[in-house]
Amino acid sequence: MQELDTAGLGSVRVTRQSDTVVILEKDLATEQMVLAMGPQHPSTHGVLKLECLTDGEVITQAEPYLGYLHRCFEKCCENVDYPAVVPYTDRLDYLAGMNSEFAYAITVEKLLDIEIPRRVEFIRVIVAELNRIASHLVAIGTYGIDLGAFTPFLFCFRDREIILGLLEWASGARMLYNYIWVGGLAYDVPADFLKRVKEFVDYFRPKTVELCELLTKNEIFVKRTLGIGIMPADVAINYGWSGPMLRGSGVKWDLRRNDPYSIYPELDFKVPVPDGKDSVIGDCLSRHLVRAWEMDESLKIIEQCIDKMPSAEGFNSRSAIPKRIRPKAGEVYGRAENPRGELGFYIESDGKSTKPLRCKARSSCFVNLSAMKDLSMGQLIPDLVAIIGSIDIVLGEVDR
Amino acid sequence: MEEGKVISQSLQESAAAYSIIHEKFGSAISALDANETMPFFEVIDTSQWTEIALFMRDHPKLKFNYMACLTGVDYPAEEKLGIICNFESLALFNHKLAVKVKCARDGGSIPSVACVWHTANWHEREAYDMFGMLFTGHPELKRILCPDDWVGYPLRKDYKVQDQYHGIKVPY
Amino acid sequence: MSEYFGNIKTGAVTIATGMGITLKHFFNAIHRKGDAGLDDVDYFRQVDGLCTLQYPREVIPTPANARYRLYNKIEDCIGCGQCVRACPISCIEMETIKVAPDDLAVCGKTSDGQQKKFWVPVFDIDVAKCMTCGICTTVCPTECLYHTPVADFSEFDRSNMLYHFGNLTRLEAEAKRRKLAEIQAKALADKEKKAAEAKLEKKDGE
Amino acid sequence: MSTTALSQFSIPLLMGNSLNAWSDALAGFYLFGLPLGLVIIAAIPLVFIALYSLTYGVYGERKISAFMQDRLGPMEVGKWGILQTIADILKLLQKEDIVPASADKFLFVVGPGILFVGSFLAFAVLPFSPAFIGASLNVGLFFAIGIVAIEVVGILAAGWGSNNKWSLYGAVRSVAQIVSYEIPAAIALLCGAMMAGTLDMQKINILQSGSYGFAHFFLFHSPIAWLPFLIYFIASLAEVNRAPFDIPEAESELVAGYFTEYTGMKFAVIFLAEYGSMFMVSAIISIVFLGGWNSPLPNLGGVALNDWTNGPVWGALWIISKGFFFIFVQMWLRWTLPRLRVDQLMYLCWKVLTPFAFISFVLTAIWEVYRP
Repeated sequence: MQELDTAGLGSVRVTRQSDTVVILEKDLATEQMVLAMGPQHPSTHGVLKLECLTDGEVITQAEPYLGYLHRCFEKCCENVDYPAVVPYTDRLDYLAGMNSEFAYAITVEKLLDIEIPRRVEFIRVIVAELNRIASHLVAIGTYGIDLGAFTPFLFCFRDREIILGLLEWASGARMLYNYIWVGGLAYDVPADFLKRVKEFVDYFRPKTVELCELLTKNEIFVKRTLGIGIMPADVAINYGWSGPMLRGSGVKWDLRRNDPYSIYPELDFKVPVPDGKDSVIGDCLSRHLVRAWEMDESLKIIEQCIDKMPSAEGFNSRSAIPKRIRPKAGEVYGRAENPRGELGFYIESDGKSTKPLRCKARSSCFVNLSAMKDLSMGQLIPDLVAIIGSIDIVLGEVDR
Repeated sequence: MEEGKVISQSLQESAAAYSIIHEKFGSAISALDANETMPFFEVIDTSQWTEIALFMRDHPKLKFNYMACLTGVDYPAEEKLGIICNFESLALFNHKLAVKVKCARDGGSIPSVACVWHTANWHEREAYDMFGMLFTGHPELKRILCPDDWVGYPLRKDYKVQDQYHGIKVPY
Repeated sequence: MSEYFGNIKTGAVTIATGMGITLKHFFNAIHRKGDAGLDDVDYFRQVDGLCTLQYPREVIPTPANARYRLYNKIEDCIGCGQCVRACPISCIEMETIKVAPDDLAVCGKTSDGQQKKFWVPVFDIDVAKCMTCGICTTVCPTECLYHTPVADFSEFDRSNMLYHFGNLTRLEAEAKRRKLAEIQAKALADKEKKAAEAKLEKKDGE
Repeated sequence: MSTTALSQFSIPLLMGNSLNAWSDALAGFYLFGLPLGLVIIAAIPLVFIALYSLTYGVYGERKISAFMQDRLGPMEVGKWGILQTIADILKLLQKEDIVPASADKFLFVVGPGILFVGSFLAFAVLPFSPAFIGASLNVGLFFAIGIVAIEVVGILAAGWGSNNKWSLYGAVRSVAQIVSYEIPAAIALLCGAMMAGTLDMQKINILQSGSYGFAHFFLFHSPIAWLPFLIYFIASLAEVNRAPFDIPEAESELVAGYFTEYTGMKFAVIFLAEYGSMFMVSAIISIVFLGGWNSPLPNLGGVALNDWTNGPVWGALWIISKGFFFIFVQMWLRWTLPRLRVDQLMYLCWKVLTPFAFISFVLTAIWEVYRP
């Protein structure tokens, strides 16, 4: 990407087209003002602080400050047994606890090298995809709020509520599940669960269409997001972006496809990437669209899983769980596709202890957010809000 | 079964990628630890780390364009701190490699690769924040998750939490 | 120019569509969603309409396996202390006193017939700290520790969040402790006496 | 046109003579040389609107938004939460009135006052019924357009005086927005004034009466009247800072814009002013284009619906319900649409609304001259 020297230009407002920087406005410089956005700002999605240097409404530089929600997850992990890390992983990305647990579980299982019953895998995928939908609903809904549309947010939360109810029914908790354990599941799903999930899929399909009509297709929404915060593919990769962010930049990269885990290779689903017709590739609208499309794909995955689900006869969800989890000495880097991107766990075991020697969570939001400084240069404050919203950060995962 | 095959295939590719790096840098890097879970090699001559990184990123047969993760690690037994970087070639090749770089525990420094992969910028800041190794050439090496005036490096194995922070009792 | 008018047109059309949707919801406000739980067969037949509930009076039913308030059925607790060790945030505090041999019958058995060998004078759960992960309940050998579906147990005073489950009062515990100490002292004395006798016998033997 | 229209309309039809006389008498009431009577007359609609703002405005907004979002809205205070707003006002009254230490105290205090006065002054010239108008100015419409601009001063004072960067942004955005949107709004209203041939609000209403009810309204008077009507409606949204043009207070960008620092009663006053202006612009649009206090019902042969539903009390009912309808539309829009960006707002004003306003102005003029 072309670096832009703003020193001699005074105030500039720029936009990016593929990999060149285009200057929209210049020589309108006023006195620069430091604007502290957050940590109690309504649209920083939690406790992020952005220290912006502004020139009028144009942001010349934005420096993110993190750590307001830091609780040293990694130190906590070093002090508890392997299974007891799972509830902590819920609290990383608290909007997608199942996915975080899933990533941790497959990482430790890779280190332990154990075989998982097939039904467990199917249930894992169902709950993870349900949680992905719930998470994307929050992302889309709050994005609406960031841009001033309040109603889609509540429609999203109405449907998310049903998903949380389903997951509560399965796992016993609404957000912090501790359901996917290393080597299995806490419980099998209730008897009618799959039927109800199927009904949910039927119920939810028209709702996504309505949401699309209300928000995604709205001209004001499109105008607010189209061509804003463009991130070219190569820069996105260099920044380590993953998940819908990377796909929004047009890179067809989904860990469920490209580094398959669990039963994803058996399932038929698309990896949606923007084609540049409805949106500029890499802009906020692309990222939003990818999330909206992914919800449909997740619904497809759930339907397939329900159809292919092995019977519950003689099934014990804890049958493969080792009595005492003490992996052989070694290191592993395992990862899963979270709603926000690649959640990786680096785990080092000394082979003696039942506690991990080192457990590092590679948080997708943390990495995605690191591009903030670059993305926000020369944008207007409303666009900055749109960009933060499209990155869809969860501070629980950023600060860990 | 099939899954196992896929892994070993990618391990072969990783070994091939390693041999390209080894050809160029020879004794500056250690032998490949070809385990199934995370094949890695260690950079012995840490001063060459940035060059190795650039080579890994730009070599047409390597193209490690994606840094998945950078983990700081404390090795109290060896009196060392280290980082572990997981690389892969996103959407181009199938190989994956991890690289370990170590430095002295007290006042040790590692060359920064933030100029090679933007991902490393914040991750190196985090490693510095948590372990206290320096990254030479980093654009702005300061704490990221802990407050600027925090004492100590929390993820070191011998870390003792401070009692008071601006008059607030720290240990819970 | 056509782009200009096209923009105005799409703007008007999409705004009208959106307004149609909200108006539909506005008129649909005569319906209200019921409060049946997800385990109800008719759940998805009742979700149309206003979906909020007026909380203290109408509650979303929690499923039977929901994990909320931690509860210990102390009659079944054998005082093994596994939960204390398993808890990642140490919210359980436990003290045990070994049951004197003649008290075993008083102490009783668990509901599945296991003899309890410990008094549990202190079994305190700080539910304010508890993160409802359920790890303690899975390690519990007698399944006496479990989460109940009671979700709302807020208190005005944080000290009320400390739940006491111990099966002895402080005085009783003191008595048991003293008794145990006596028995132990006696046993120790007996042992020493025996040892001394044995020594003596040994000496005598020589 | 105007003379003929007036001549066919006789004053006794309005049935409000006694009330008119009463208000005239009151208007002539002076105490120590002060026009106390006029003040009282001006205060009556003000009190009414204030009451409306408290009860219907806030409560209605909350309920309407709730129903559109599948929620219940306020339910606890009174049956269906009908007393919720009163409880809110009681709460706001008790709140500590904080003036930030580094604020410009004078501006900070005077800002909400100017805002309030600005939005309620226009009520003086609104004809609430054939018999009731605070001040029957012959330039009533002009006054109404002009007086709205005072609000800008209040907003700027509040935003600047708060000494908060977010407030400043809000204030500056608001000034730019309101001043810009004055232009299409005024031109659109001029179309109406042109159709009437007068700027007197009461006369504009009278000109729209007739036995065919709604068919006499200016909106249906000429084939292009819908255009200024629409333009004024959109511009009025921007003038009262309502969504999708609520960028001065944009809660997700500027926290709360120019009233970020306000608490307690000052905050309530700003809110009141907002709901007051909402009703004011709604009333203006219904007066100029939808016949104001005239009944929309036509006389159908022997069933003289129009005659039965006209008169001072009916008139008040009609204008208030028309106003409420437009408030409903404003709320409806607010809870449907995202917010525009500042530059898009200006684009809409200068590149869409203003040219179309000019076009409609010219077309209306042509229509009025060469009307068949």
